Amino acid sequence: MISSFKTTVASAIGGLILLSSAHSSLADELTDRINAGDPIRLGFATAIPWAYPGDNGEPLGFVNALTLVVLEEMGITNYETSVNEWSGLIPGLQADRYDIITGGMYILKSRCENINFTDPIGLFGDAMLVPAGNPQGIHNYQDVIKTGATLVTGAGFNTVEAAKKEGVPESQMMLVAGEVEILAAMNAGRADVAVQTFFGAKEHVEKSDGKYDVTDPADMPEWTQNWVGIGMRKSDPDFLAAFNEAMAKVIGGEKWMAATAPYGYTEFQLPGEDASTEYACANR
Amino acid sequence: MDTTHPQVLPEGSPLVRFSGVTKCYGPLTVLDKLDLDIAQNEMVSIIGPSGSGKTTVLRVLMTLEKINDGVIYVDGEPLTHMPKAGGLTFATEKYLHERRSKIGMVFQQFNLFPHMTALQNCVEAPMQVLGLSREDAEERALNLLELVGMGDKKDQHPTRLSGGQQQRVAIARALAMRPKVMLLDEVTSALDPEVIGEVLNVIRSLNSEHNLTMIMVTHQMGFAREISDRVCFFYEGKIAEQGSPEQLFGDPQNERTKQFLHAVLDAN
Amino acid sequence: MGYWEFLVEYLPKLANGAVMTVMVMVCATLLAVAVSMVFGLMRLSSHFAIQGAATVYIEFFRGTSLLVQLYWIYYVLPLMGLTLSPFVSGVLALGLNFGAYGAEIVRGGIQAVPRGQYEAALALNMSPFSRMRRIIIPQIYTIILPPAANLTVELLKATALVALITVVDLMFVAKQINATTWLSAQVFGTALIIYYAMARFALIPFLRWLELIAARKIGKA
Amino acid sequence: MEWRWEFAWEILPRMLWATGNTLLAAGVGYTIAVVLGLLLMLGQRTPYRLINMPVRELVEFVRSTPLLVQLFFVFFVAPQFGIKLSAWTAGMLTIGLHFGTYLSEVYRGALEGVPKSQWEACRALNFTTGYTYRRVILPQAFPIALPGMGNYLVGIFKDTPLLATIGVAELMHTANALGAETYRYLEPYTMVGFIFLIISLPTALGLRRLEAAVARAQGNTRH
Repeated sequence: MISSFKTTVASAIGGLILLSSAHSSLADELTDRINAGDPIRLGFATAIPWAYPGDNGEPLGFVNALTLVVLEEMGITNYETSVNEWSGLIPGLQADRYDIITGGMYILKSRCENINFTDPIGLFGDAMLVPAGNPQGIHNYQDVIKTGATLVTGAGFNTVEAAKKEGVPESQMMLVAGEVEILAAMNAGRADVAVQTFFGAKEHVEKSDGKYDVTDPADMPEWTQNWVGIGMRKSDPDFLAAFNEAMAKVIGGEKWMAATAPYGYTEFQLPGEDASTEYACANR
Repeated sequence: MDTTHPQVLPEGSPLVRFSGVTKCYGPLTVLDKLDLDIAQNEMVSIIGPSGSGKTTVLRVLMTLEKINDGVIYVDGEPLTHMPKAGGLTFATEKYLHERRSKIGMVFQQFNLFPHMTALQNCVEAPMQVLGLSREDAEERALNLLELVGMGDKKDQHPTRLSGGQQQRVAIARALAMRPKVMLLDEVTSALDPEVIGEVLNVIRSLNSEHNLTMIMVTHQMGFAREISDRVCFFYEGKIAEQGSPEQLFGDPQNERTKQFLHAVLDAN
Repeated sequence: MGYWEFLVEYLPKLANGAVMTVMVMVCATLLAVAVSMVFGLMRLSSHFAIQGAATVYIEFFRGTSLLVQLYWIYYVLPLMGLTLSPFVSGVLALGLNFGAYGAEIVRGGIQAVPRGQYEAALALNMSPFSRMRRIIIPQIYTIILPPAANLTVELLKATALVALITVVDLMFVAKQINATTWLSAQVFGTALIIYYAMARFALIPFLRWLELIAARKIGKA
Repeated sequence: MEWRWEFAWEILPRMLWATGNTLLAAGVGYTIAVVLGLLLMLGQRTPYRLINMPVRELVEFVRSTPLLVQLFFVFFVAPQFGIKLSAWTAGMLTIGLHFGTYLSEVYRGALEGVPKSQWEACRALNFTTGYTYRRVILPQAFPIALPGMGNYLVGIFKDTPLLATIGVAELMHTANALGAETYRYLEPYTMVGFIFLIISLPTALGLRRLEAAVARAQGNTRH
């Protein structure tokens, strides 16, 4: 009697384990969680107009806006946000503090080694933020080297790598925590020139009542033009695929353009037909 | 401006004169229009219950505290005040500094400088204030340390010395300034009973052999009786009774004095 | 924008942040007190291993910087498979760090109780446990409260660091407002004043009140 | 994630270089604090209420608000008033002021720790005020102040990582940058912790020895 009871229990437990493992092999963890009705968690930093929090932490900026369009297409309307330092975005994703990075990250080789990216959401370039009238005549990294100017940018920004590749010595570079601190450093005269995304620089020009100009992004090295994607954990490939599928339906569409227009995103920023994350990962 | 007190005392006046001295701590009057003269070479003991103002007499004379009214004269000239336009005004620090060295004081708690040796304690002020050379100051200090029986401990720091030894160094330190008047503030109160004798012996020899002018606040009635020229009994900020030791201890007139002497002598 | 309009618009948000600051502060203080007691007593153990463990703990947490500990718990622990929420990470770092300082205060307090008290308790044949609990601990409150109060004010100030690991506290809210408005003087000035008010008019009076109670219990006030 | 020795070895030179900056920041900040602390203490001790009240309030305010917020305040606000400070200068001044207020309390406590009777003894020996400070009060106040001064030396060292938030390239800043470049946080942050431990433990021990030595030299095992 007793022994048969034991066998029953044991087989029941075994069955449960089998069941649960069978279930988890159907899809990745994130997909499971979303299907179970959990909110998706968006991680980003304060980088106007790319992605930044509203007064109550709501996701603003065009990367957040278009992400929400895609999520809606996937039937997901339940989300949470997490606001981080830029340099903490990737470790935060790996530490499972949020599920996707909507900060507006360039798809770069070094980043691809650590996280996955969705298909590109746009093609963007960097630019220099210089004092009005550009007295030192700085348009790109080579000009920075020539003039010996102090260049400020954000810790963990792609521009750090780019500046190094272009040969800017470390002594000429100043790293701060993010976009906000970049403008503060310029205001304080701690740096002569800042390098950041064209969008970010434009935003700063508007904020400073003509104290600064933004240089033409076309003056920057061609190879620093970058595609931006949404970052995801390598362990969530199913969710990535589903996201890409949904995005393909809406990208460049009416909803997409309407959601991003307030932030200055136009059709010129669309990634183009032949853009691929694989190419960016291999070449940037 | 005070014009009721003279700017100088006439020739032949006593070494120290308290003239109508009043000292208050807030609402509390600790010295009440005190008049007291101390003659050259006189040894005066001050006794009385605690709170009677006896220690304050020494503290105001040492200029540790400012008085509220009256004038203290030392050596014929005002100490707490200085002459100004026909009257007297409160002394400035500079004026005090020029006269304070006439007075020396030994404290109940010794107040030796803990970061200096016994010798350094005695050398410091003569060199700094009196301007003696190091050799002269050290010679003077060594003689005095010998006098108080502390010659062999001259290089010790105070924390290594017993209370009695510390107090003897403190006496030597005060003497090194060659003051005209020595103030002894309950110098044995903080000492263990077995070392009181050594300190009293030093004072005894100073009195008999060196003829110093001394004012001593004490609880040692026997010692006060033995050594003093005059004993003052303080009560509520005033001298209730004074006289020779024989008279004051043997035949006190004042009721308060009798009560006080009864109380302390019975306790002993 | 005048300062008054600024306050009307942003003070409620800063106040929300301040509430989070208080929550972090309270939780971290509770943890720190527990850690202090445990490691302070361990430090006095006659058992070599127990005392050694406490010493290593205390020296480790006092020897490294709070911000380093905070980042380590927030960024590195997850790499080892332990992901704590920002709030828990912040409370843990603050509690463990300040607990190490508190342990030294507890140890000092116990050692400051006169030897005669132990001997008297021993003479009454009390057990080591009840000697500690009934005789020594009640006496240490008056000794340890003043330094512990200083440490608590330090803890309140240190809570600002949790903003760097995305806890939405007063400092975090201030940074956010600054990022969108650039009213730096107003926003950081107001934040400083709120921190000051919390310390001076809430925390310190409360700690003084505790000191008074402890003094009364021992008949010193 | 596993610890990678070769990576740790690779970043070690940069970490050590940054350690130099951390020590420099702590040293400069402490020097400013020692001097500012003295001025603040004197300001509080002047008999003029117009000076001592504001100084007292300033010290209270700076002491009870977070250094991190102060750093942000100086970093963001000073430029708005046309004061252009480098990140280093801003950081050094702020941390110097913050710890200066602590040190002013240490000095004050030390001066008050010298018994009043020492002042009286000096007066009885007719020393001037200046001489009394120099020869009697300060030599006795110094050993009292020493433990507090030592604690805050170690304290300022351990607070230097906060300077990273305003862009001072010290140890923490370098670890952040390395993490952001390589996406490896285990080694940089762990190494920062150990470097701090390696420096602060012997320093604390040395300071304790120094205190004992000073106390001995003064013949003064304090009551």
